[in-house]
Amino acid sequence: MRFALQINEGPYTHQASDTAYQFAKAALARGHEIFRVFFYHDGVNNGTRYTVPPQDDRNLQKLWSDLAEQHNVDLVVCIAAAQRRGILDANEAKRQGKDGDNIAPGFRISGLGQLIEAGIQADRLIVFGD
Amino acid sequence: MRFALQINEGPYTHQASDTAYQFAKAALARGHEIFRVFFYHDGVNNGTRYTVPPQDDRNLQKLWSDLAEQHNVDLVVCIAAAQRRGILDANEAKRQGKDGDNIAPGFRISGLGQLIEAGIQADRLIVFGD
Amino acid sequence: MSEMKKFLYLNRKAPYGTIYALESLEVVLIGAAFEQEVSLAFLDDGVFQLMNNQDASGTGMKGFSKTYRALGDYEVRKLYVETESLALRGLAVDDLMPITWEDEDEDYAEKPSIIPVSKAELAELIAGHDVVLSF
Amino acid sequence: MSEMKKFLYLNRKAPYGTIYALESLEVVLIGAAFEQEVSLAFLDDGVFQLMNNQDASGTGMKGFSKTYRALGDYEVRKLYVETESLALRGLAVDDLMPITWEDEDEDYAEKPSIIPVSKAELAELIAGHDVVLSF
Amino acid sequence: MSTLHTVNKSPYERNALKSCLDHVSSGDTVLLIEDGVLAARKGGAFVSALRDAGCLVCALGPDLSARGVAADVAEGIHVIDYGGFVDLAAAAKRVCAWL
Amino acid sequence: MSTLHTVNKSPYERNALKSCLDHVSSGDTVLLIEDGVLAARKGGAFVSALRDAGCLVCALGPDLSARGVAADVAEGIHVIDYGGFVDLAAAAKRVCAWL
Repeated sequence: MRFALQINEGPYTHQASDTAYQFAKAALARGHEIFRVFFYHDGVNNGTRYTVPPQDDRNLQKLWSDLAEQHNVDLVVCIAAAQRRGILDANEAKRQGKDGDNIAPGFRISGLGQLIEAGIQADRLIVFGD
Repeated sequence: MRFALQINEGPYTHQASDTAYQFAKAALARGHEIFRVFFYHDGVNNGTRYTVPPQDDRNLQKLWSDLAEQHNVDLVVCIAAAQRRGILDANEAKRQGKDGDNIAPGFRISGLGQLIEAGIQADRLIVFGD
Repeated sequence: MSEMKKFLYLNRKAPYGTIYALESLEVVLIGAAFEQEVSLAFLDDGVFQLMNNQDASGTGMKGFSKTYRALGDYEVRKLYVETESLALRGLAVDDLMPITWEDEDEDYAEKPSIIPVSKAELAELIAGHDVVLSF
Repeated sequence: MSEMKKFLYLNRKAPYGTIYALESLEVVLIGAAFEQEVSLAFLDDGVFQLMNNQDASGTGMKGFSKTYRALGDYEVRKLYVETESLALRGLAVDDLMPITWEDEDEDYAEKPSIIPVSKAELAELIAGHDVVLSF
Repeated sequence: MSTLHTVNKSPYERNALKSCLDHVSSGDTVLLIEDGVLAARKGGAFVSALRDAGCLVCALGPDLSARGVAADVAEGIHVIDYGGFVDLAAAAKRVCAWL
Repeated sequence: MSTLHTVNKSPYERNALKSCLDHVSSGDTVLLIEDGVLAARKGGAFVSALRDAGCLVCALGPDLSARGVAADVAEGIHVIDYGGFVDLAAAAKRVCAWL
């Protein structure tokens, strides 16, 4: 079965990203497909490579980046939400005249249409939030 | 009177930063002092210069940076909270081996002791959050 | 993407205190281009999103209530509002914005987009949609 | 910084679902170095922060409940817990972690840090502190 | 020695207002801000709780206006602006936020 | 045609569980996750509402354990793990999150 996930909150502050990650791992272990993870609202903050969590704590950005690499999961950060919250890739940084970018490996910035498409293409869309 | 403010949420997602800003402006207009604004939890996300809010919307980072410059307000981003959430200044970026930083003008990164000190030094500490 | 799905947007939060109402609306506007069947449900504090006479200027935030009135132009014509949620808050449909759409088949007659529903009807609506997006 | 102030930490949220409990504790630990008078209050879902037998390992999150037991070493010895909040949740003080401090003046006798209080007593506590930090 | 209590949550969504009202002392002030002002809408389920609060209840005007309830504030609730918020905070001995 | 409803909020803090239970259809499942599992603690004020829900009620085990309530789950509530969450989502026609 094809799952799509939507994550509405940033890492650490709310459990949403943790629960979604555990769900994704369990779904993959059962042979399901994770078609896309769409990061919306503060969820875009999962996609910054600038985080430095305490050494004895999980690194949520890295967990997502690794999952994307190992299982070819499409991690999409909403562009409109990302602009409000300061998540940039190299293209966006150039376009907006910013002097750097902070997007993490495996994440890509794209439009809200990717969420609608995920709702259409996936068998189930599951929302994790506050 | 000396006020200190604590802001617990990031910009746009919650109104906390907006309300705190309006409070700070009103307090300054009445001749009070804003001793310090301490950004904690997701509040640290107010201090990134990478945000690009819609052109017809307010730019909260810029509003705070301008207030700091005009009224000499001390804007402190909690270092522990900032590390979890990917807010870095040049020193932190170097220390953590990151390839860039994103702190906005007028903000500085420091420890939780600055919050306690604000509670001691100010006549009133006011918390804005979720 | 030939499959036609029924999308339900579940709006349960008040506007301005958090951004969910505004960013939900942004999804609705983009989603309208996908030619799926779209319904919006407003329940709990979500009913406050449709209040008439919103003026956010004093807070420094951007008002966005006018966008709800434009939804008809995007062919979003079904705004279900739960009557029990209104009543608990001392509100009636008359306290909400007048939101309409133009019916091409009836010489562009203006028809109301807001459809009052009971809790039980809203439960049926949830059960009748393919995708539920919660905000 | 010679002035002595009384700090009250107001903890109203459950642990793990959000980070407020953990980051509140980080403030308490840092704040302990400032030699102010410190009290912690646990009410509403904040009482769940002190539950015995917490094991977060299955969620992937970091457990931090042991830190509460170490508060005595930081001279944080007053953990007020609202009994009405416990009762509504089906909890009693016995369901909470045993948290103690060592009284130097009585041959390092272990004394309980958790102090059950009523709503009315908690209202008085708020009125008796200089700075209230809400989490 | 009085306290200014701020409530920024809708009482229909969260227990913050109830918890606040359970812990006010005489002479305190309760200030509704952000989504907290929704409690002040006349005809709403929490108006009687505010009337029985036993202390001064204020609501932030700009937040009432944003939510379209400025013209329908329940009797007995004082509408103030950000300057009034500052004055209340200065007049109280401490500010307690019910987040 | 059934729905899996997820509730991730404490019923003591927010109205999400109440709102969810008001909108379930027969044959639906309610899954308590994150702080939502606090409703499942035996002796708590919401146990009877869950018993009267008229549908299957599950709670996520790892979240119960994290909060120290795994040993005291009220009767009639089924404890599952993340794999069970996946199975419930796959078995339902749609998933509705009460955020």
